[in-house]
Amino acid sequence: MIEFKLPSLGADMDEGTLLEWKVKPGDAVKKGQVIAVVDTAKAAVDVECWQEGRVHELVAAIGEKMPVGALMATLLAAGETAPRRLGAGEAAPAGPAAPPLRRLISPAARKHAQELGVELERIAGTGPHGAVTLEDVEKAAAVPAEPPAAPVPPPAAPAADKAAEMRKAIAAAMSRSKREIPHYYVAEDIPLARALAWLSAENARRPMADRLLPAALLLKAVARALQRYPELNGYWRDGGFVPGERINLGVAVSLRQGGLIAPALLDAAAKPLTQLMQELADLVQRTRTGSLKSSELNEATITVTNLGDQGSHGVFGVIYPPQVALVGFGRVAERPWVDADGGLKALPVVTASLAADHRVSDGHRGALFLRELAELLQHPEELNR
Amino acid sequence: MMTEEEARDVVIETLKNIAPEIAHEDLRHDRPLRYQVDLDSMDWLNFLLGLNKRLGIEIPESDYSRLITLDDVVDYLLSKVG
Amino acid sequence: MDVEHHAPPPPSGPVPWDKDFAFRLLADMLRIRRMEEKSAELYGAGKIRGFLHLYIGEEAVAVGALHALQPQDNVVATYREHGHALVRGLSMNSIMAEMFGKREGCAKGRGGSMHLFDAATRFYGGNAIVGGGLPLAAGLALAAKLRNEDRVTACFFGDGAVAEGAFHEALNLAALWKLPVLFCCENNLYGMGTAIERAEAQTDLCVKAGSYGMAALSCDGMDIVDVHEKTREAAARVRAGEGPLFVEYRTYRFRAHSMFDAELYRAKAEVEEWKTRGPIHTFTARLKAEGKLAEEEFLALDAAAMKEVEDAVAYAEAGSWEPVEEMLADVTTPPEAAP
Amino acid sequence: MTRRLSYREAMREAMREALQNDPRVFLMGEDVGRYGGTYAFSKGFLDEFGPERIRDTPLSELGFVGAGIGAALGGLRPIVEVMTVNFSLLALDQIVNSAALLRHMSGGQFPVPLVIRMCTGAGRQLAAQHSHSFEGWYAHIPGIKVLAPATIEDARGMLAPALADPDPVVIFEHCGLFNVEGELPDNGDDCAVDIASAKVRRAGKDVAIITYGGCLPKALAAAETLAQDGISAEVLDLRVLRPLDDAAIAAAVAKCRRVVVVDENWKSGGLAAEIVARIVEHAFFELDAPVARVCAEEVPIPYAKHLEEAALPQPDKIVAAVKGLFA
Repeated sequence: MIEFKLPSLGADMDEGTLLEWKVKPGDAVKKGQVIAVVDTAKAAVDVECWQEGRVHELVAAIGEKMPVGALMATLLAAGETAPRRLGAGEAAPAGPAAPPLRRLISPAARKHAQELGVELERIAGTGPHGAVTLEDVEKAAAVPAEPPAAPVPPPAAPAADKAAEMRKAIAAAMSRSKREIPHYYVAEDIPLARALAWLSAENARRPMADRLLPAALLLKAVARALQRYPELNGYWRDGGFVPGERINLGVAVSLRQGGLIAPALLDAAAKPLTQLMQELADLVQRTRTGSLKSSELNEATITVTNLGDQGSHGVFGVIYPPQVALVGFGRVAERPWVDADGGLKALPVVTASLAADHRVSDGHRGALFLRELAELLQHPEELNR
Repeated sequence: MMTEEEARDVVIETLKNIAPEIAHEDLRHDRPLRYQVDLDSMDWLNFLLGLNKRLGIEIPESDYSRLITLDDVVDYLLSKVG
Repeated sequence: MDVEHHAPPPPSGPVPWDKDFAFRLLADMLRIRRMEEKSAELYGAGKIRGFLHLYIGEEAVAVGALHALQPQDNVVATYREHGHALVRGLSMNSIMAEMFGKREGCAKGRGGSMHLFDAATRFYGGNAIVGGGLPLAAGLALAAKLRNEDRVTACFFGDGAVAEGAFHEALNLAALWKLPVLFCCENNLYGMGTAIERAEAQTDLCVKAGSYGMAALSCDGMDIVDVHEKTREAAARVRAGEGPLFVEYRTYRFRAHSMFDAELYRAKAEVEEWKTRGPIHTFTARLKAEGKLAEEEFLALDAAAMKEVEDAVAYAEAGSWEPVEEMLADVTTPPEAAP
Repeated sequence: MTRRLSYREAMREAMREALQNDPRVFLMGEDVGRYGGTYAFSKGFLDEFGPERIRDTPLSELGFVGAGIGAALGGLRPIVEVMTVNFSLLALDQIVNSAALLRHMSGGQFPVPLVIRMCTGAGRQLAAQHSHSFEGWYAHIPGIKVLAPATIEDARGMLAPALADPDPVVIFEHCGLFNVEGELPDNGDDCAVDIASAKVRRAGKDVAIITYGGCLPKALAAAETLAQDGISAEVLDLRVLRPLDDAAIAAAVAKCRRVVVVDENWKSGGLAAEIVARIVEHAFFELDAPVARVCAEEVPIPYAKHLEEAALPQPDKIVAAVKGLFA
């Protein structure tokens, strides 16, 4: 059975109204044939079918409004026969309701499949009502997914497994981001002479264990700047922007074995620098030992990536969906700088960038945000509150 | 008193706590350490904190510029402890 | 109102007590009165919540009866028990703090107005199920008897409880096993809003108690002299091993059943008539007539009572709330405390 | 060394021991004295301990249960026998509103060290009013401990710790177990068992049957049948119905992944429902199949034998429920 679903006919189309069917049940349909006319927000559009077959049932009614992806019609492929339906007067079997359409998977099976990386879709269930059981998962895990063309390597070591899984997760999130989020980018060079001088003085009077890194100052400044530009802090959900209740900075932490995780520094704007530094150190350490809390993994409202003193000049990041912005910092380095009265100096400078979701904000606001960030970093003592 | 040998051992051991994957024999002792081992600023701070804990020496930020290679670090420690 | 309850004639005759004892009883009635009046005010102010059953009008019963007991005796009371608790020896501070729900209260704020408890004075509550205290009293008396202790258990309950099965079961057990229980029935003529004539086929409660084979006597609950003298005699008989004894105190509550009610169940005139027999002013009048009490002395007692109330309120105000983290304590004995 | 005795004898021995060891202990209830106990649990006690300590009561459940509470407050350690759970409804006010609450309402001043024993359950054609199982109701109440001895060992050993407990303990003795005989390890005088944990009565790996009281022998019989069909069933005896041993329940689920809860209470709002809820709360991701219950049918227990049997959990129903968890 081929399912013909309402296609997305434009980036901004979420739904459509069926105006006309161009076929009726029993008609043969060729690839590319226009079979329906659908009204979208912009215009009436001819809808083509990209599969061949014979129309079995027209599910959608004329005048019906449907979301993109809704089932409109079913087609029978060549050689396929219609499934038997209950005739008139033929009662549905009494007793327990028909098994639900959802696949039945036991909780233990689902959990174990995830641990083993087994795809549940390819497992036939043998439990009650055909549910996939733990045993089914174990059996499936023992058999390779596809008939192997070459000898299968032995099951990967757990560490490699994990790295591969992480790569997969990053791939999925970043692909989705680039597919769905219309990014724009702005950048700003920010002189850090005052900030670093203040930091040196501050660190000189602190014990080693309480020393602050420039990263803490940058994060605090981002959090403060976000208070004035809340449209950069939050999520894109269900077709709209949902502002974050607090400012939870996702801090991109690269792992030594490759990959990265961006756990959240919760409520960063409200925390004094010393606390922020301690939490940052703790977060980095736990990220690397793999003992993060789920709230830290889920609750970031924006991501900050900091390539640090080993990194490049600047970085233009990919937004982590459903977040709507990412702030990047490049390497802090001495660069020539023209100051207000026209003099040329060598100063430590960092390039800050913003990648943001154009559905939520515009470049102008993004630029203002970076200006605010630059301004805040000129008054480091005020960030220490 | 600490011998150079002992100082070097302490440095390597502390480093391994931060970056367990490093192979001692691959390290060039006269080349910048942070590029060889890929230490970010947090790692670097933790490395120095580790030395501070083991040896009880305070390392002011102003001395960071003297600590580039593994040899530099060993010399620095010896000068502080010795 | 087709049911009328007339107040008894005013008490008369000499007060058979020395000045010191009479003053103590008068002082206790004043302490209860002032505490209850303050409680009503604090209820209005939202400081005391839940149900609040005031004892105003009935003070002579608790004061007269409890002064007839000894320290080793047990007391079981109802939800209208502030006065009993106070006379029994609980501090007004701990009672007020309990009604505020504070940790410094006699039940740590777990009980409130209806559940005042105190182990030190053997005050077993504070039972808010009508009739619920009677079987407990029988059991307490059973324990005393089996352990050969010189201990009377005084159990207070209202006329409403007489309709409950627990009343009959407990009286029967106590009489059957000759238990040292003093059943103290405070008959204020109304079970909440239902006149006793509408609830009981036999309104002579002594007849009911007597049917279980125990001595039963009735007294004027508005007359502290009658209450005390009869209770003292009854307690002595129980203590002597005669078995349980039933005393009915015919009394009247001047205020609503709980804080407020529309008082549709009794006539204003009836309430006013009973108020003229108020236990405090009739007793005061008798003492004055006998030359045992001067007006200044009365005012001094009253001032002391009011001062005690003010102090108790300040104590309760200053008290603390039990932390929510400790909420699950005192449900069962913690394992480490169990033997 | 072991010795063989019946549930009834075990219970009687336990009470006799308690009466001998502690002068504060006394037994009170309907026909516990001259009659010798409705189920002969206290036969001969009157002669041995006298009428003060073996106290016949009138048919007055509210009164004498309340008196037991008062006696406990007064320093004694009463064992109050309520002839059956059916009659305990008449005493429910005292059990719930006094025994369970006094310690709490008094801010910890008045714990009630009382043991209430009652016979429970159906299976003897006693019809609707005399066949109740209300263990679940009692297990609902904070402030009391609820025990269900189902073995000779527990019948013999649970009373002593129950009497030592500073709070009220309600013991449910299933009427179907009284004549069951079993071996008891001969430990001299020390027969006490813990009253905090559930116990695995038969180890297995494919399905956990969680039960207690009168259903334990039925669950064990079902496990035997299942073993012949190649299904290895673990049988967990809850023993203590309040507080429940969550860890043991979760462990059985984690081990077997499939669970059938067997309980003579009605299904709606019964104890089995509580156990299933806890499994879902604590062990959801361990489950490999839906949880099944075998409970009393939703009908007052009928008189006629075949109907009574049909209304109650039985080994074959348990077997069927287990098999339903496999395809």
